[in-house]
This record gives sequence, structure tokens and C-alpha cells, in this order.
Amino acid sequence: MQTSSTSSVSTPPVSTPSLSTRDLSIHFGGHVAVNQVSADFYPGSLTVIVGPNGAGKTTYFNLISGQLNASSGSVSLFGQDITKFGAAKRTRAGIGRAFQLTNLFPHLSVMENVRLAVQSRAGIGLNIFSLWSSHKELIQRAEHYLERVALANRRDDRVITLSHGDKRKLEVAILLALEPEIMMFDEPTAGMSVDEVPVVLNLIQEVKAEKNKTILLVEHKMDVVRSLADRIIVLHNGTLVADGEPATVMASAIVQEAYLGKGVAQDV
Amino acid sequence: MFRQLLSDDLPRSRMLSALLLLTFFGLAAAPFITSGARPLNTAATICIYIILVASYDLLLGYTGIVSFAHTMFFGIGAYGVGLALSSGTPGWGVIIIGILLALILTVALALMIGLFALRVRAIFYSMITLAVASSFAVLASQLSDLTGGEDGITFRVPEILTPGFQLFENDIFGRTVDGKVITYYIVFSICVLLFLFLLRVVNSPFGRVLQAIRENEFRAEALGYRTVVYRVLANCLAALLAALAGALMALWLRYVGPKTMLSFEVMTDILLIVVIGGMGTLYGAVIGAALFIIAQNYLKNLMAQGSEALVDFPILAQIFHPDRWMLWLGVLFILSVYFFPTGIVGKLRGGLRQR
Amino acid sequence: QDIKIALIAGKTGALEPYAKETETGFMMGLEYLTGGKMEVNGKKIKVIIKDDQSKPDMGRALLAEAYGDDKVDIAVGTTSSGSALAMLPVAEEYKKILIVEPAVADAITGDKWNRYIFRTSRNSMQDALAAASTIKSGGSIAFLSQDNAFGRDAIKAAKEALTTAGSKAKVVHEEFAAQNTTDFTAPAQRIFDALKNKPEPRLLQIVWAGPSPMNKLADLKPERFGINLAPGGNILPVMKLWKSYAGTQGTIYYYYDFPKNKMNDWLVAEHTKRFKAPPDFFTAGGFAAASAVYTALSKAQSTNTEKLITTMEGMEFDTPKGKMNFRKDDHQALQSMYHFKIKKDQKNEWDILELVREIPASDIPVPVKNKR
Amino acid sequence: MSDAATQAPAGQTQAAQKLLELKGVHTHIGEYHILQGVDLCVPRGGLAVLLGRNGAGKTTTLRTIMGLWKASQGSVQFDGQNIAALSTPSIAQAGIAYVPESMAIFSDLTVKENLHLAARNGAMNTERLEWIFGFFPALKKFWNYPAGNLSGGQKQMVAIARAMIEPRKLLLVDEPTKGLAPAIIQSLMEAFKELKASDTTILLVEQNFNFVKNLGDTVAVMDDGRVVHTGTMRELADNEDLQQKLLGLSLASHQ
Amino acid sequence: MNNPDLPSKPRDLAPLFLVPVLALAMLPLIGSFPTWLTLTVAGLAMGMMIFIMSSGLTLVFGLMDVLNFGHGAFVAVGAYAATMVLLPMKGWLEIDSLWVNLGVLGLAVLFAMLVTAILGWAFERLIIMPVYGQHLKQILITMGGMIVAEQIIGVIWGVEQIPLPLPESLRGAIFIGDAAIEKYRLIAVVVGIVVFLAMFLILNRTKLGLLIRAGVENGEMVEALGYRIRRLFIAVFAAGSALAGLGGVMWGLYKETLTAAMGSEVMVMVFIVVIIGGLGSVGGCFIGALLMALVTNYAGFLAPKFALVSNIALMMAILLWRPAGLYAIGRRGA
Ligand SMILES: Nc1ncnc2c1ncn2[C@@H]1O[C@H](COP(=O)(O)OP(=O)(O)OP(=O)(O)O)[C@@H](O)[C@H]1O
Ligand SMILES: Nc1ncnc2c1ncn2[C@@H]1O[C@H](COP(=O)(O)OP(=O)(O)OP(=O)(O)O)[C@@H](O)[C@H]1O
Ligand SMILES: [Mg+2]
Ligand SMILES: [Mg+2]
Repeated sequence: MQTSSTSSVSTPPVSTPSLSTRDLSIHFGGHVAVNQVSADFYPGSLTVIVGPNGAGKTTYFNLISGQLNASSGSVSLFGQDITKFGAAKRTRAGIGRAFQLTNLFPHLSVMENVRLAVQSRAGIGLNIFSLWSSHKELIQRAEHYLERVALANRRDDRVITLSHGDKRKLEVAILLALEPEIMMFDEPTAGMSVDEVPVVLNLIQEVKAEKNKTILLVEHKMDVVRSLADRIIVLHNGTLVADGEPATVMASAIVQEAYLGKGVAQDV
Repeated sequence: MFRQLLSDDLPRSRMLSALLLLTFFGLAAAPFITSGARPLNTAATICIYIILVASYDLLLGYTGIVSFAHTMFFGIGAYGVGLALSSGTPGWGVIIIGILLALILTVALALMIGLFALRVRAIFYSMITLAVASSFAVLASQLSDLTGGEDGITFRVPEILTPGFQLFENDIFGRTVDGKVITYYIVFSICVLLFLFLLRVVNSPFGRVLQAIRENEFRAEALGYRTVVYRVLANCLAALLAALAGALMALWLRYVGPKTMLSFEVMTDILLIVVIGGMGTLYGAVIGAALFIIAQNYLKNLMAQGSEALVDFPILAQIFHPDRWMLWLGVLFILSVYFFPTGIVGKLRGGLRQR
Repeated sequence: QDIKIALIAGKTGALEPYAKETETGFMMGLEYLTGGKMEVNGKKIKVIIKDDQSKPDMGRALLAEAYGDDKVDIAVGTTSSGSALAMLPVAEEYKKILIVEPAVADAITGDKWNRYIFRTSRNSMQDALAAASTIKSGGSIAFLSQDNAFGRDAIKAAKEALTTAGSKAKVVHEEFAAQNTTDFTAPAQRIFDALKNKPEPRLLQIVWAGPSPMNKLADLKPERFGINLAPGGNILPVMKLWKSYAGTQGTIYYYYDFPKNKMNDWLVAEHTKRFKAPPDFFTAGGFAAASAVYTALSKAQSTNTEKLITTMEGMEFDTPKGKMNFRKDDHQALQSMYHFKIKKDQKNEWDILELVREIPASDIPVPVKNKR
Repeated sequence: MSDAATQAPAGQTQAAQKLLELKGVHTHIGEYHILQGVDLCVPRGGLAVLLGRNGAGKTTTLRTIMGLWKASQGSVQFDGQNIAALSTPSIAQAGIAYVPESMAIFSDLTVKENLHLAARNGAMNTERLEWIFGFFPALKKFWNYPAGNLSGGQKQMVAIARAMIEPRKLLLVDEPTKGLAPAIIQSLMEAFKELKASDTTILLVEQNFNFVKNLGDTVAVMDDGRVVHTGTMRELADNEDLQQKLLGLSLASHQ
Repeated sequence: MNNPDLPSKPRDLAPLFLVPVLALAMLPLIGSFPTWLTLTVAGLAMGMMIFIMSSGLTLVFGLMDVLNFGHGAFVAVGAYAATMVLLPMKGWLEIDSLWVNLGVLGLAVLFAMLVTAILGWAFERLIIMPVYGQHLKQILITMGGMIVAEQIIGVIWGVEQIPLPLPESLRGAIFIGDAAIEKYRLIAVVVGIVVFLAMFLILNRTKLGLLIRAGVENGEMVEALGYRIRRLFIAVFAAGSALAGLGGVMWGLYKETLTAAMGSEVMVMVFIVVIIGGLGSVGGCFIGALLMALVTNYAGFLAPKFALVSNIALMMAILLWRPAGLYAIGRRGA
């Protein structure tokens, strides 16, 4: 089942994939972190990427969003080859991602963190003569996203004063604020308390319900995976080893073995 | 209206507002509330340094770029005017041309440095600027036929700017309104305009991105801002303003020379003022510059009295001897970093909480 | 009311030591001349000391302040040529006298000169001529100097001087090393290569302000190539280091042991008493400036600028170096210089030079360079 | 290193049941008053779990114990000695190891060097190392790799391994399972069990209830900088209403 | 326990060849062999002195991430401190016996290093402590420290230049044919090599280096592992200062006249060396210093005009080749 399957996606496949990677690879020194991964992703579908620690999930994200440059292979967005684009250009082209290890503007206020995302979306960054505060609609948009992740109450606090969980939520808010076509979540609920997790999951559900966004999600929590996934991709030692229906994939030997670790987890 | 003028970036502290108003009116009325050459000289220097420092803060406080090349641009502006005036017959046209040429050179250099900086880490960037600046200074003193070498050039300015020229017959508030005073008001008003412009820049969406870059460049890039472009732009803006400040300085002093325009001392003064005043807030530049320049001009007189009072304690007298004023400058350096980690403005505003 | 005199010097920064000497000399000078009363024409003399940090803009501002705010009658200064040059126009603006001491740049009494400027210190040309006067014989000469305005000025003067002094020596090489040069191996090699096979006697003249590279060159044994060094005189702390090169000859502006006159005797005795060291180069300079001021004031019996100028033009006055006089044309004080030799057996740490010959002013025909 | 023997007999017996006890601990961070009187008690040889929603103050509590924030009030008894006033190094040397929430691995250093530093008493004991590799094979594989280049989960493993490399009296672990794959979570569970067996006491902050529910002995729940519930894990695990009440957690969505 | 597909990165040797290549490349240009020899040996020796002065700076930066613009002050203080031993013992220096002279020098060096070490300790306490991890503030506050130190020197030792004559036995030069090699420079070479080896071993063969690098990245965590990082930092800083002190003595004896500003004068040069080396790498610093001194000499001989900017040109060239300097920090192998 080593394929980039289009057949087995549960939502009716839109003819053209919004995002696709062809033989995408990267190696660090001798170590191949992502190896010839080819996959297509479709609007309105939510794909969960699972795999052992160090399988290459985050690196795969980095290759798509441009934080890393592929050693070989290509990434294309709505049919356009964006392999040569830098991170910023890809973001503006519509690829948004939230980071696994929280990565924010520590000394700016929670509000400003989100506002900057909105501003980038609005593309007025180079405007020197207007006042940032005169762009009321942007501020309102930012406030709206803060409410959606239930952070409105911390609006004016600096980010370093947030607890870990709150930072995770802010990470998500920023991604939403970018309003990208492609949304990539890297373990959004890691370290989030059990009562907060649903907040984020519902958010993702809502976005998914809009049916026009392409969502990629890296997650280790099986319950989360089950409740969200239309489709599951399994990475193992950088190679794509399974791709398809959640049920079938989760049942497959390799996943049981290497990932869920029924029996002893041999290699990693 | 007023809000708009200040780009909605109000002092947000009674004390601070008071100080700013004091400085503003003090400078506006300087020629008539003081007498003699030195006070006027001090006032003019303050005006010019406010711009010089504020423009540097755009790099340092807002974008988080540590550059040592700021004096270089200051110098280019100054030499632009100086060379123009010393070459041709002093006239406004000549000045304008001089400034324009200087600005062109400035942008070219700023772009070059900026683009070079993309290849190297932040800290290396500051070291490179240091190197470039110092070699530029060397160059300036080497081309002695053109620049007058270490000695620099003393030049003439248009008639109405010379002390000889008198606007009115009789004195006003005990000050003859001569070319010096006219020059002062030219300097003053240009500085006000430039400052307001800077305020606008840092409070524009652009300015906000700069702060984001300072905080976390990687993330700013990930948000879709081409940080390179922003840094280079900030670089050029700051350089241009510095050059303008330099032009004004030359016009005021009727002299240009490496010690005054290009030396590392000027750079350290700028840095110190930024820190005393408070990084990342332009008002810091105003307060800092005012305090510092005044101190620099009058500290020694104070110390002279101090050491006279202490004659019978040799060591103390030694330490407070006016020739040791640099010692106290150094102490100032240290204390200001100690006690005003966020600068005077930061202190006055209480904490560095951002909006 | 009092007679006010401003003394401007680079009291902080690189030139601080020089400025200190000038100040000491100037004050001691007044003390000696007024017999400690600090009075002239029955008026008290008030000296206002200002520090221009060797910065031209400061120099300007301070001089303007002195004339304008402090209302001084005469100003004296300053240490750095750059600063001095910047001051000249100010004196003209305020129509007040400025006595330049100890800046040496030729331009001060040259094309940048104006009628309010007098100079007690010697200028580069005088140095050069003095040096030249010791090189009557033929042979080959190379110069080493620092690569800046001062250095180039000096070498230009030196070459001019050679011709004026009618020396048959031929200049075969000019080496300009960066001001901040620390390693003189390379310049030395270039000079040696240039001089090596040229006709004897081979002379290397070193003109260097600040710590002189003399030792570094001597350590490379130029005598291997039959090259002799001729260092320009320097301040005592520097010349102390030359003891290992006894016999080396050069010319100098002042050395405490050379002049024989009452004024100098008093200066040396008094200075040694107060500072545990004999007076130096710039101390004498300061003293001379003081003498110029005092003599002018007492002769003119007034502080009126025009009166002073007429008095001072051609005025002769005593200094620790003997008589000087301001020649009418460019107000440069003509003075004698000294041809020295480094002593072999030095009795104490300050016993460094021995006199070969005093070069009288008459042997130093300084050309008049101010187009007047 | 103080040992209970030096204490009064009473103190000794007390220290015998309680390895760590916080009494009315208050912690301020800047102008914020974060911990507002935390009482917490960790029995010797047990595994105590600290639960609570985001921002409850769990991390702050651990940092306070570690001396990384200074308690402005209250006492922290460890092994019969009040460590509230001690400096962080002394606290560590008293026998406490810490796995911070941020992992705080040294990214410039290799995995090997990271562990090498954690082994305070010089060289690393090889079989203990092998024992750790047993749980986290990745570490063995990336032994000479700069830790900064590791994956999120791998970094987490390094952080945990650092605390296990030498025997310590008490382990403070802040959300170890975040970012770990199920397989590794299982071996982590094993690891904790074995540590307990070799009477290491553990104070574990965790969000993943399924992970702790059959691991913990006692449990404490925090909210708004206070401990709002203490008891045995059993009781909480069996009582869904209690879970609902304390954690806002319904097993329906999370089994 | 190495893993086949993860080779631990190979030692980076390229920079090691720069010095010999440069030297040999110059031979034909210079032509005369004796001249070349003189220039090269002189350059190497000068490089050693520069290295000694820079080593402390790169150490403090590499290990503690502290940018000490005040480093020059320690150089100056070192030199001045040495005079307190050398001037009283003048008599001994004028005796023309190598061993007696060296003995006295050794004494002076020890004293100077002691003084600078103590000063460094105080400096760290008063000036560096509040600004760990904030480069800008470090630059400022250490500049302040520099100014203060220079002024204090002025107060204690006076502003006049202090002559510091070389001992007789170290004067002059040795001659190999027409090539002249100053004796003093040979001493510099020896000292330089000793310092380099000592630092290299300590940093790469002991836990110390690791500990401090970890401490810079996350001091809290190192403390949480039970190490007293503060003490360590102070020790390192004192060591760095002592090295500067040593450099100061060497430099002072070379220049033979001391001025309070002698420290700040060398700062730009020192910084360029440290950058070329890759801030924090002792090995890089060593090579950088040699390169710079050689380039200066060759340039000074072939094209004096260019000598003015040769340092900067060199730095630019190196950074274009390796944007983070010869040996980027963070990687092991000082
Ligand atoms: N910048 C880098 N340099 C060298 N190796 C790297 C780098 N980034 C990642 N790797 C290696 O690539 C492999 C994949 O890393 P990645 O972060 O993608 O794993 P992951 O699937 O996200 O794991 P986790 O679930 O723990 O986050 C790891 O073995 C890691 O060591
Ligand atoms: N450096 C800080 N400055 C100010 N407030 C802080 C700081 N760190 C944490 N806080 C505040 O202290 C409270 C407790 O934070 P803490 O990190 O202990 O929560 P937590 O229980 O660990 O939450 P999480 O489960 O998300 O990690 C939070 O409200 C947080 O905003
Ligand atoms: Mg990952
Ligand atoms: Mg926490």
C-alpha cells in the first residue's frame, strides 16, 4: 500500500489536489529524515500524519511550509510548483502552519501576536505612512480569533507570562488568523489540559466543516486521531508506509508494531 | 489632530509628557532664554542628536539590529554639505546638491551593507559595520586633498547664515538675531519635522513588523513577512535620516572633520543616549539626547567646582578633576544600564509592557 | 578690571600628556615673569583654561565662547593642528589675538593665516630646516613618517628644506606607514632595500609624532647596510628608550639641558623641584607662549587688539630657548633649534642627550608662505 | 546532602513517610501572585500525580520546589530539611532531578554530552545507560547527534533520560508524555514503574489522564494556584463525577 | 555506540592550510628570500602576540556569550601592573643575562595576571552580571567599564606615557644571512604556542567546556542539574582577563611605551581576529591572528597604501567564504 492514494479519501475527491508533494526528500548529513514522500491533499479533507518519534513528520511539514529546503523532490500548490519559494512567499501563497514547539513573539502582547498574522494576511506590512491603530478592521479580526481560542481575557499580557497550554492555543489562533488555504497543525493539543483539548478540536472541526480548507494534522493522541481523521498517512523512518482509511491504516501491522507498540517497539 | 501628529503614540505618563514639553519649548525658545555662544551651540547639538539617535533607535530598539555604521552615514551627510560649500561659492543650490549627492551615496552604501548582512549572523553584522565604518574613517582622513585629512575642512556658509548678518537692527530679549540664530531655527524646525516622520514610521504597520522581527525573526518570516526586505528598508531609512542630521551638523558648525563626524566616540554617545533614554521608544531619544548633551557640556564646570571644594582630599580631588570627566561618563554608562534597564522613559512609563 | 587670557588645550584624549605640559609651562611662565604676583600693568591676570579634547569643533566653540562670553583679551592654543586650524577664522570673526602653541602645521602661518594669528611654537618647516642643516654632506636619504596630513606635510617640508639648505644629499625613498602601524618590519625592509646600494653616507630620517619607531628600526641593525638613523627629537619618556643607541644624531626643538639662560635655569630647577622631573618639550613651549603674552601686554600697555598687533609684529621676547621674535610677515616666532647626539654614559634616567650644536635662527630660513 | 538521621527522631519518622511536603507555599512572579498557598505532600517511594487545567500553577509549583522561583512564603520540606531557602544547585544535590516542561535540552551539545552533564558523579554507568536505551532506543541511535537537531519527541526523551541517568531520591517530571508516540509512552510507563521499584519517588505533572490513572498512587488537583483536591488515584479513577468536577473531563470522549 | 548512517561530522581542516598557503604564495611576489623570511617570521610572532591578547576575548565570548568591549582595559591594566614589578627591578633587567631577565619578566607576568584576574572577577560581579544574554547591553556596559578603567589608570599611574624598556638580553635581533629576527619575537612565539595548547586541551579534554557551553544556553537547567554555574562563569571570566593581562605585558614590552589608551587601540584589531576565527573558537582565533599579522606585513611591504585596510579586507574575504568565521562556534573542537 505504498502509494499516494487518491481513491480512498472519504470526502468525495475534488478533481485537483490543493497540495501535493512528489518524491520529497531531505537528508541531514548521512541521515535521511524524509525519504521520497509523494502525497496529494484535497480541499475539505483532514489528513492526519502519524508515525513514531523521529519519523519525519515535522520535517515533512517544514519541507512543505518552506522552513527547510528539500534535497530533492517537489512541492506544488494548486498545480503551481513552489519548491523554490521561501517560507514567507509560501505563507503568502496560502500555506499556514502551527509549530510543534511553541514559537511566538515572547515580549509582544497576545493581541499583537495575532494582529501581526492578520496584518500579514491583509498584506499591508510595507505601509509606512498609515497608523497601525487606524486599521480598525484588522484589530477586530484579531480579537475575533482570540475569542475563538478563548484567550480574549489575556489580550494585553505579554506572551512569556502565558502558561504552556495558553501558548499552544495562541499558536492555533495565529494559524487561523493567517486564513491560509492549507492548514498544518503539529501536535496542537500537546500539553493542553483535558478540558481545553476539546476547544481546539472543535475549532479544527469548524474549519473542516467549511469544506474548502486543506488540513494536515500531526497527532499522537489516538482518540483525537479517530475523532478527526478522514485519512491517515503513516511515516516511518522518513518513508511513507501507509496511506488511506483511518480504520484500515490503524489496523495495519506496521502501525500496530512500530507506532502503537503492541509488542515491543524495536527501532524508532 | 494632535494625536495624528504624534501618530497616536502618546507619552502615556504625566512626568514624561512634562519633560517632553519642557524640552520642546526649551529648544524652541533657546536663543532668547539664554545668552552666549555655548548655550545656543548646546541647543542645536541637542536637536541634531535627537534625530541622529532616534533614527538609530529605529534600527536598534525597533528592529534589533546593532549597527556601528551610523556615524558613517552621519559623516557622509556632513561631508556632502562641507565639500559642496568649500568647493563652490557658498549658496543654497550648492547645499542642496551636496545633500542630494550625500543621500544617494548613503542609500547605495546602506543597501550594500544591508544585503551583505543577510549572509552573516546578527552579531557578525555589527562587527562588519564596525569594520566598514572604521575603514571609511581611514579613507576620509587619507584623501586629505579632498577632505582635509584629520584636520577636516572649515568652510563658509551663505551670507544670511553667518554671524556677520543681522536680521534686525537691535537685539531681541538681549540676543542679536544674527545668522547663527537663523541657522538655529532652520535646524530646529527640520529636526521637528524629521522626528514626527520617524514617529509615524514606527507606528505604521511597517514599524510593527520591525518589532516582530526583533522579537522572533524566524516566526516573522513564517508569518509571511520577507524579513530581509524589512531589515534592509529599515537600514536605508535610518541611514538617510542620519545623513540628514549630519548635513545639519555641518551647516551648524561650518566645519567637517573625522573626529567630529566619523569617530567611534560619536557612535558610543549615540548608543549611550539610546540606552539612557530607553530603547524602542523615540521619546527616549529626546530625553536622552537632552540630558546627555547638557551633561557633556556642563559636567566639567560642575566638576571643576567639585574638585576645588575637595582640594584637601588629594585622591578625591584627583577623581573629581575636570580632566577626569570621562571617568564619570563611563560611570554614567554603567549606572544607566544598571538602573534604567528600560531607560528613563521605560522607568517613567513603569515596566516595559507593550500594547 | 582683570586681564583675561584663555588657554585652550587638548586636555582629554590622545594628546592629554602634551596638553598637561603646555599648561604647566604656561602657568610657570606667568609665575616667573610676574614674579609670582600674576599681574601686568598693575592689573590682575586671570587665566581661563579650556579643554577642546583635540576636537576641531570643540576648539571653535570654546574659542568663540572665550572671546564672546568670557570676554578674554588674548587666547592661546591649541595642542592639535586640526583644532588650531579650525580656530583661526574665529579669531578673525571676533577680531582678537590668538597665539598658537604648540600646533605645528605650516598652514597656520601659511595660507590659512590671518592677521590676528601669532605662533610661538615652531612649525614643520623649521623642524625640517633644522634637520636639513645637519646634512650638508652628500649621500642618500630616506624618510619614514606616518601616513597622514602631518606626516606628508613634514616630508614635503623636509625635502624643500634640503634644497633650501643647499644639501647635496639625494632623497632616494619616502616611506609612509599607517598612523596605527604596530609592526615596522615591512616598512623597514622597504627602506633598507631602497637605501642598500645607494651612495654613502646613507641616512634614514624618522619624522614621527607620538611613540617613535626608532627602536624597532635600530633593532634590525640598519648599520648592516651602512644606514644611519636620524630621529626627530621627541618628548623625554620616548627618548629615554633610546639609550641603547648611543651616538645616534638628530635635531630637537628643546632639551632642558641645552639652553643656557636665567629663564631656563629657573624653569629646570623649579620644575624638577615640583614634579621630580626636568621640563619637557611642551613645557618650554607653554613657557614661551606665556612670555610672548606678558611681553606684549607690558610693552603695549593696553589690551587693545590693534595696539597689541603693532607691538607684537617684530617683537623680541625671552624664552627658555633664548630669544625669539615674531617676524612681521607671517607672525611666526623665529627661534633656534638643537642638533643632538644620544649620550653614551648616561648619569641618570633624565640624562639622555648631548648637544652637538645649537642651530641659530639665522640658519633656519623659514620661507614666508602666507600670501600677503 | 542532609540525611534524615541528623533530624530529631520525630522528624525522622515523619520524613520516613513524607519525602516532600509543601506547606502554604506562595510564589510571586514579578507583580503576579501565582501560587497562593499550596499544600502538597509526596510519600516516600510513591508516585504522586499533579493534575489541573492550563495555568493552574503546576509548573510553577515544580519550579518553586526546584528553587527556580523563590517561594515568598511557606515551607518546602524535603527529606526532613527545609529547602525553600536553598539555591537551585543545592536542591539538586539534595537528590532531586527535574524534567522541565520546556525540556530545556542543550541543543549545542550532543545527546551523549547532555547525559554526560546530567551524570554529576563523573562517568556514566554503562548498564544503567543500556537500561535507559531499553526504553528509548532513539537515544542510542542518535548518541553523537547534536540534540538541537532531534525531533520534538526525541528531545523529550533526552530530557527524561537526563533525570534517570543517575539514581535520585525524587524526580519532578513536567508533562513527559507530550509529543511522545504511544509506543514510547508505554515504555515510559514501564520506566516509571521500575524507578518506583528501585524506590525513587516521583512527582508527576500530567494532562494525559489515561497515562497516569493506572500509574499514580496519590493525586492532587490544582486550580488557580491552590491544591483543590488530594486523595488516592484509585478513588479518582473510579469516580467519574469527581473527574468531571475537577478536570472537566468525561471519559466518554477520552478512554 | 556510533551509528553507521550518522557519521559524527569530520574535522574541518581547510582553515589550517590558509597560513602556509598564504606564506608560500607571497614568496614569489616578494622575490628576495631573506626579506620574505624576515617578514614571515616577524608576522608569525606578531600574530602570536595578537592571539594572546584575543584569546581571552574569544574564550569569554565562546563559553559565556559575553561580548566584552572592555577587554582592552585588561590589556592596558596588565601592562601597567607589570611596570610595578619591572620599574623597581630595573637593575635586574639591565644585567645582560637572559635568565635573570626572564626571571624578572616571569615575575612581572604572574603579577600582572594576578591583578587582571582579580579585576576581571570584580568586573564580572559589578558589570557583566546584570547583562548576561543581552549583547547590546553588554557592549554598552563594558564600554563604560573600559572608559572607567582607562581613566582610573590615568589617576593611579598618571597620564604621561610610561617608558618600559626591553631587557638588554632581549634587545636586537638574530641574523640568518640577511634575514633579521628580533629576539623578543621568539619569546612571543613560545608563549603563544603554550597558551594555545593549554586552552585547547582544557576546553576539549575536560567537562568544563561542555558545562559552560550548556550554561550559556540554559543556565537554569545547568543549575537544576546541580552545578554552580555562577562560580564557573566568574572563574572563566577571571581566566579570560588574566590572559588579556598576559597579552598586555607582552604588548607593552613590545611597544616599550605605555599609554592608558593602549588597550582600546588594539581593540578593533582584536575584534577582527576574533571574528575571523569565528567568535568563540580558540583554534580559529589562533589562525585568524596569524593570518592578520602576515597579511599586514606582506601588504606593508608590497602595497603600503593597502596596509591601512588590509585587516578589514581580510575579514570581508573570510566572511564571504565562511559567513560565521573560520570555525563557527557551537561545534566542538575549539
Ligand atoms: N535540522 C536538523 N538537522 C539534522 N537532523 C534533523 C533536523 N531536523 C530533524 N532532524 C532529524 O530528522 C528526523 C525527523 O525529525 P522530525 O522532527 O521530523 O520527527 P517527527 O516525526 O516530527 O518526530 P516527533 O513526533 O517526535 O515530533 C529526526 O531523526 C531528527 O533527528
Ligand atoms: N514568567 C511568568 N510571568 C508571569 N506569569 C506567569 C509566568 N509564568 C507563568 N505565569 C502564570 O502563572 C500561572 C500558572 O502557570 P503554570 O505554567 O504554572 O501553569 P500550568 O499549570 O503549568 O499550566 P500548563 O498545564 O498549561 O503548563 C499562569 O496563569 C501563567 O499565566
Ligand atoms: Mg514533530
Ligand atoms: Mg505547565
